Amino acid sequence: MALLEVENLKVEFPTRKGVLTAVDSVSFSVEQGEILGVVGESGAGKSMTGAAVIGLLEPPGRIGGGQIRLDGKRIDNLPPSEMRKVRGRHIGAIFQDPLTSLNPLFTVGEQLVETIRTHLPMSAADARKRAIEWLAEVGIPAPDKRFDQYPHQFSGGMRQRVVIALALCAEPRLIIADEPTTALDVSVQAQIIALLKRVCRERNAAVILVTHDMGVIAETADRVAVMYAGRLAEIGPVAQVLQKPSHPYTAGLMGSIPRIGPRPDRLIQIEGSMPRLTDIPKGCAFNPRCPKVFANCHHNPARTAADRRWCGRLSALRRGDAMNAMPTSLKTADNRTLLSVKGLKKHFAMTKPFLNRLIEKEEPQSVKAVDGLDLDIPRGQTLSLVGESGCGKSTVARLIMGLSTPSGGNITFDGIDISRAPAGSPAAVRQRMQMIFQDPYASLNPRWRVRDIIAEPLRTYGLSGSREEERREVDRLLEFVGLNAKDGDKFPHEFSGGQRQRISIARAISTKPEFLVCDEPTSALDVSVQAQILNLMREMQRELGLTYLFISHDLAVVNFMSDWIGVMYLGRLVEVAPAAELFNNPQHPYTRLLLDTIPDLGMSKRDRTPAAGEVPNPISPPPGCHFNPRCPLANDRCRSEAPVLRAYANGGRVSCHAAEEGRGPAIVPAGMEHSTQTAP
Amino acid sequence: MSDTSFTGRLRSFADSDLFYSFRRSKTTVIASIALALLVFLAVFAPVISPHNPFDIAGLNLLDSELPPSWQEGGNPAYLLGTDTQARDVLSSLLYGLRISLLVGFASVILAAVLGVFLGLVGGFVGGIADAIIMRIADVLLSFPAILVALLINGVMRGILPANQQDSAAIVVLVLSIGLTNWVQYARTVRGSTLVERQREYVQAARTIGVGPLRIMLTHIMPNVLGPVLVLATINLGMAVLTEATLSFLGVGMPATQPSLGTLIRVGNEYLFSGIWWVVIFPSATLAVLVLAVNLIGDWLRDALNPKLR
Amino acid sequence: MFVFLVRRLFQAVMVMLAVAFIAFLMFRYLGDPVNNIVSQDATQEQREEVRQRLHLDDPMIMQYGRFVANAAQGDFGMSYRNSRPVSALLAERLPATAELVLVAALLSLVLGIPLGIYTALKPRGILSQGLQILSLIGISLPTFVTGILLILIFSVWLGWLPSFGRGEVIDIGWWSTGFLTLSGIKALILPSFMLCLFQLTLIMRLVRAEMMEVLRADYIKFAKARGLRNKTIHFRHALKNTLIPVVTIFGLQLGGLIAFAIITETVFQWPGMGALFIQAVNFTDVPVMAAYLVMVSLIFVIINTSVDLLYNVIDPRLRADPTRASGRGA
Amino acid sequence: AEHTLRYASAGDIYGLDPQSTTDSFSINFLMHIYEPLVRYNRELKIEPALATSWEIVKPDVIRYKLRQGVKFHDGSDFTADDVVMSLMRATDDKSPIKGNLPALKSVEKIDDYTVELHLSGPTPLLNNYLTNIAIFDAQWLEKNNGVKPVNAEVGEEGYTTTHANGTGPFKLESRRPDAQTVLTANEGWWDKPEHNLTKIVHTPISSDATRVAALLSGEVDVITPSPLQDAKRIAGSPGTKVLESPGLRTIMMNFNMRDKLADGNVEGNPFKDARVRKAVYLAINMDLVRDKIMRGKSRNAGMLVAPEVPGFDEKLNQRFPYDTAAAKALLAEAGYPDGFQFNMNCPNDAYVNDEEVCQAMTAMLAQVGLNAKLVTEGRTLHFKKAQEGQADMFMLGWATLPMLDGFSVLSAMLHSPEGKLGTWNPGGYKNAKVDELTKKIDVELDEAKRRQMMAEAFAISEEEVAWLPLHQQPLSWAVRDNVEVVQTPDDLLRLWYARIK
Ligand SMILES: Nc1ncnc2c1ncn2[C@@H]1O[C@H](COP(=O)(O)OP(=O)(O)OP(=O)(O)O)[C@@H](O)[C@H]1O
Ligand SMILES: Nc1ncnc2c1ncn2[C@@H]1O[C@H](COP(=O)(O)OP(=O)(O)OP(=O)(O)O)[C@@H](O)[C@H]1O
Ligand SMILES: [Mg+2]
Ligand SMILES: [Mg+2]
Repeated sequence: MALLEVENLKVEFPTRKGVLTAVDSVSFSVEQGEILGVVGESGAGKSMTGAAVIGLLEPPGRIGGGQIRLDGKRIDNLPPSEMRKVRGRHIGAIFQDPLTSLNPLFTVGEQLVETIRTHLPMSAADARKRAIEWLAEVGIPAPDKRFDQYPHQFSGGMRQRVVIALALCAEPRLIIADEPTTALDVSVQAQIIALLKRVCRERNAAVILVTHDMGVIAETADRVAVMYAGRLAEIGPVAQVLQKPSHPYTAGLMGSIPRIGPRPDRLIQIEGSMPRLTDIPKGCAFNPRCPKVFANCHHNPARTAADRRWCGRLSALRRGDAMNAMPTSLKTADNRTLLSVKGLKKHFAMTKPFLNRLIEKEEPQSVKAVDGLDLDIPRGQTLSLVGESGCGKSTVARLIMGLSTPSGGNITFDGIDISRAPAGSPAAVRQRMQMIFQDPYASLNPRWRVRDIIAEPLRTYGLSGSREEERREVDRLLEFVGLNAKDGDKFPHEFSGGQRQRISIARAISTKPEFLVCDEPTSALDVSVQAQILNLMREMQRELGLTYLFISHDLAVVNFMSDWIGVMYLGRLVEVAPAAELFNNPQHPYTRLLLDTIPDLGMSKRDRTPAAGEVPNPISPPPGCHFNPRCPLANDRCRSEAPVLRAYANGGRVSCHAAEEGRGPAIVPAGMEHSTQTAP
Repeated sequence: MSDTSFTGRLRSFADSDLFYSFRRSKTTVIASIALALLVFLAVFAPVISPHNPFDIAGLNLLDSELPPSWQEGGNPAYLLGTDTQARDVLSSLLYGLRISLLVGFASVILAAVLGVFLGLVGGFVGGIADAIIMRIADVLLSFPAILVALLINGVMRGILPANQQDSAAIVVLVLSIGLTNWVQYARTVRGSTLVERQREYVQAARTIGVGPLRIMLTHIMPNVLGPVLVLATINLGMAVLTEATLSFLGVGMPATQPSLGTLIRVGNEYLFSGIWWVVIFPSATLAVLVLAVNLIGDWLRDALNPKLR
Repeated sequence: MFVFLVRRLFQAVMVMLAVAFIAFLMFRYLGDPVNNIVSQDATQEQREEVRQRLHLDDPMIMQYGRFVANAAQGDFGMSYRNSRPVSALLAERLPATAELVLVAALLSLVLGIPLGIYTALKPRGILSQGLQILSLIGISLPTFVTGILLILIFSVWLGWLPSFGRGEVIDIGWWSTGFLTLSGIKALILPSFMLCLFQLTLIMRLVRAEMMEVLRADYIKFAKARGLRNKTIHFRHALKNTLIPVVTIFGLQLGGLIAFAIITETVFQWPGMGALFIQAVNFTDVPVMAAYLVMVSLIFVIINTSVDLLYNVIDPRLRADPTRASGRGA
Repeated sequence: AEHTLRYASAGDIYGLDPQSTTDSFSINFLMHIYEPLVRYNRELKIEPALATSWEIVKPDVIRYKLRQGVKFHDGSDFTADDVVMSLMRATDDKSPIKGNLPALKSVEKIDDYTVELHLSGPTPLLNNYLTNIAIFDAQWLEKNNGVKPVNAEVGEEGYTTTHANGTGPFKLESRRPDAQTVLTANEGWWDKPEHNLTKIVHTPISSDATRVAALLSGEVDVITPSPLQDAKRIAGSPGTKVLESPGLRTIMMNFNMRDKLADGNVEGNPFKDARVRKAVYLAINMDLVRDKIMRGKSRNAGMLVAPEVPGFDEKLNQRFPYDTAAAKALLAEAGYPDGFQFNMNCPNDAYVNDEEVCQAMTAMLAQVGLNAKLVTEGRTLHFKKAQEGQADMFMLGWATLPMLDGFSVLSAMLHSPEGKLGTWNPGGYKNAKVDELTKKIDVELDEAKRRQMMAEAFAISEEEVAWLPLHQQPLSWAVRDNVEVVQTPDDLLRLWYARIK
């Protein structure tokens, strides 16, 4: 008997417009000690399924049908007091955001002890001992000291470790982990997933791992369930689902994920976006977007659980199809530099108020967000910046756009020095450069109509002409980015995230710029939508000859987009190289570390050793090479003397003493094994 | 859905979540009807009132202290009776309501406009301007509002020439209540402005080169007005009550131009003497007014708070 | 922490200077104190003489300067009305107001917090909706009307409670307390209830709103997922987080209580500072008014500073960096 | 038996020093503890107190024989030294009540029980003044550093402000300012007590409604004043009754007779024309005001002084009859057939129903076309503005206390402004004959002549409508049924006449 059995689960939300079904006829089971991955786009119903299992659906949500059995005993209809005893003791849960999962007003120890004593008959002293053991277990150094500290004294990664300890401390047999790493930094994510995997395996606890990161699933899960619009699209062993998906949706999804390796011209793209719960199409929910749709799809919903082949027609669609790589279009490589940055610096003063400085006699401090950066972006090409959160990527973008003034260095655009010209001026230059932002929900003024949003740059630069001309221009732009001209009269909230990002793009290109700064334009989007946007951007570059400064922390996306890649660490560029060179032959240990964090979609089941250490504090970076505390190759020189960027053979530049001295083994980064393979 | 015509907008409002949650809350619907009625009565007081309480030549002391018309000794010409000055209670009530609402609305608008503007400037411009505005706000906040109102009232009265004091009483009250209340708006707006300013749509406008004033007014302001609306509603009730309290302390509306508060203050002296109608009716009206406004404010706060949906 | 205190102190001084200045501006216009000091048929000469004696003929700014200089040494001058040092008058009245405000504040907390919790936990219950509306009705009438109604019901009709004064008080040093006698405690009931009514409603509603919001927080969801008991979640986890903003508002409103005590004290003839202030206003007793205003702002500043310090006790996030406390939102 | 009388008044006394304030309520209350040389009796006639007799030695020298065997509450004897020091203290340059004894130059001790008062001139009202001057114990003052009047400048608290030691019928037991003052009967009082009280507990209750509530709920035995409109309720409640009688205080309206109206819509000043003033007079229906606003409790006045006040003349007390037609005719005659606009200032906390009376008057004036813009405010502002001439008509109430003589009105309100005279004549009424008569009355010791001259002066001013008399406002007190007090028209409660059954 399976540990957990979910049968025909249905989760409903009564609203004024009728009852919404967020999860519909979902059935699956989880065996003792098994890790079941659950993937799917945002809103697919992953979290709702998890919440239903643990009995924590937020009202007015309710279980509208089906059964949930734990050890064969129904738990979906338990009275609240009984269900409470199941939670924590038999089923534990980990939520997405470690920053908000812990009560800020109680010490970590208090929260642990209270959980342990709620479920296990234990004296306070024993519980304390147990709690400290748990802290040690999840890798918190000096656990007995940390025991009495408050959550805010822990870093994000540490907090998620504490959350794991809390979820496991009453020794449940099933853990529901809902995107446990999404809010964390790339370099920390791998550590947390490894930890979760280890402690659960050791205790033979089963895990339902909800995520949208296929790489994590590939590495971690035994089986995987793919959800779409509240329904299960496909479920099966990881290898089978990832390599030989049966459902066109899964196939499309897999294809739309950018990978490291040779750079295709297009990603496979599923058109449209997931339907809203209010209008899920009849029959197979995926049918409007499905390339393989046939008549039956419009009538027959998903089949029974027994039928592994979820889709009406066995798909011939394979990931490989997408890789029918068109030959890389020959760029009209006019290698003249369009944008050039020299010695760029931005220091944020962290000065305390006057009185504090006077009394505490403290030196003024500053965050060196950007600290001496040199970049050249050739016309018509893409240069990407990668690096951990807080390393200064966005600050560079803002400096270039004139949203803030540099503390040092200069920026020239097409030979014109714009280092100290505020945003929007000189208009002649600024209208040639525009920006696309990260958050599609925040980058459009919610009170403005789309038409006005897109026309604003035209009006500001006086390019709009008559109302009629402006109207036509906006319609043209909307259609160019793949929207309908009618959409101009709507408000942003009437669009999905992907559509909003298209609106953003339409606004950015309305002044016919040559240069676009894109600050993580897809990191808030689902993979299928991300593929659409990335494809659009590539098309635009081809058609309009645009030059991009592209910012991301996702190396696979960067690989798809870039000609050049710059790696930043604590405000400095540690390595910059042509894209392929960087992946194949990284020089800087930090670049290697980054490459090492990329989860392996190739199912090689290799044991990644996640790099130790946390993202350092930018206020007081370590002396010498900033990376030295995390660097396996660090020596005394690294700890005292800051390296400078030096060109190396393949056209790249690196700033590293070890690389220069040829010290240490040339590590072949893990992701590369896969990247050199060709598609199956 | 995105019909731009008026009827279209009306339909989309009728279809909106806000209206739905409004319709579902019975107390709010009743409160709104009550408030609408009171506002209607106040606006049309000159038309509706059977008598003109300001027409002193029409008063005859012989008719003073008549009980409500349904009581023994009542006069049908005076539905709710007359006061000690022979004024028709119903008429002075309607005019009093008019003045109370006028003071309430005007002071709320003053406070809101001032607060929103200063909050926007403080939040958006920052630096010295922000520091100055917030320090003034701190001083005002460090002091009970009613005392501040008393202070401002005292100064205003002193500055005005004697013969204009009565006619200016409304203005003085509006200023003293308005000037004490803007701080809440300013703080709220400043807080949201600080958040909105960081939002990417503002950055987008800046990269385009839109000027700060335009950004402030066309981009940020529409997005920070939600909480202001809630505050304004709740403050309307508070302002009407504050006026009544100031009247109790002797600095409210003069007896020749009574507000509800003044009527209650004066009528209060007759509480033991059996002329209950001069105090009960104004008090009840005031209570209904404040209650209705508070209920609406309550509902609005919940309805506009995304976290509570 | 020290820096924090110094800054607060500096702010406090600025606030009080500003208050004193505004107060002085106002006094010019409140009437001529000389009229109240001399008999009605005093000659112009006599009036002038009094004016000079009290330095009322000096320029405003000099009067202000003198006042500030003296006040800094705790000397607020003599009351025009009863020829006694203002500081003594205030000290005499302080206990009455302090006890009244204290009881009202406690009452508002003791009743407001549980009611707020109840209405938050059962938002759709008949009782809690009733409580909500009832509390609103309670503050929909001006307090002076409520006060008189209370007197009418509980003193005149039922004869249970006194209608005025503090009852019997007992002196402990310079402090006179009504807590130690039955009549003193009975006398406190009506005024403190009238005074706390507004506060009570405010706190109840605030607790309700905050609690409902906190109950939606992630850490509450996580606490539920850990299988903690409802009691623990509501009263340990949610309540403590709820109380943080309540403390701020409560601190701010405490000053409001002191101000509204003016009205309560007038209605119930409570011999406190508020009643003294109103008398002083009626009499244009400038030194008393000025001292009262400065004193109230001093109390206000002290309360606000204590609230900020209290934060450090409740909120561990602030212990590290107390300056953050002063940046708390409205 | 224990007889405690609980008494609530609208305000508290200003302190315990009867020489530190001119407030008549405070002085009267303190006269339960201290005593003057002569005092008013139940009929408001002067009778001996600490002085047993007096004689005029010269027009400006009066000799007083003092009572023997009187002891202060602390046990020391009352002698001439006490009188000398007390009177000199009261008339000290820094004394706030110097004006209450204007003519005194010096006091001479003749022997232990005889003193002579030296005056700056004949002072017919000397005894009236003296009723208001309390006598302290000289040694006690010396010991406690209180020989000089309490000086607000020094910034230190006078001992006499917080302590009391008199010869009066009651002794101070305790006092909490604004809360409670407790007096106990003085067993060793020289006079035979007419009261049967053992204790007086005085509480100020400023709010009218609360004061009435306190009486109704039985928490106090006597309240002064009792709001007029609550009389019915109090009389109708078991165990309480209302004491009402017309008082001394005459309420009147002043006219601006300066060259311009303060807030008018016509050139010049119509009020300079006696016909206009008379028209105003005729337009006001005081009977209606009495019946409706004053609930029949007031006494309409034709004179500026009450019947109890020397100088009153029944003949002059007839009001011109209410007659709107005549008023209109007079206005037309004076050239204002359509009336005009002016402002009218009234206090709202000084007199009985002051604001209401003024409102009613504005309504009545409106009926003859006069547009009086009413300004009502607290007394401090009211009197300030009135005195600064910011009003075209303003309300004033005058009780002639402590003099209790018509001269008070003549000197302060009818004499044209000039030095110590005409201090309350901001309207600037001036009649040479009245001025002359006033100065003569001041020094005339022959009572019959004085009366005759006063009548003459009042008649002139009345004919010219120098002021507009309204009424004597009613005194309204309320007591519990078992309490007997004497109500005198000066509105002062003398508890040494009070009895509890
Ligand atoms: N209170 C609610 N009322 C109505 N619909 C809701 C409510 N809460 C969630 N939903 C809907 O339920 C659906 C499933 O949501 P769920 O949170 O399970 O998605 P998810 O797959 O976890 O997405 P994500 O990756 O964004 O976390 C969504 O379409 C969401 O809009
Ligand atoms: N206005 C500011 N004042 C002070 N410090 C700032 C400011 N803006 C950025 N910083 C600091 O500068 C550093 C770099 O920030 P930046 O936003 O450029 O990082 P990023 O690489 O874009 O990170 P992410 O991936 O999270 O977007 C951070 O440590 C940040 O805290
Ligand atoms: Mg989710
Ligand atoms: Mg960034």
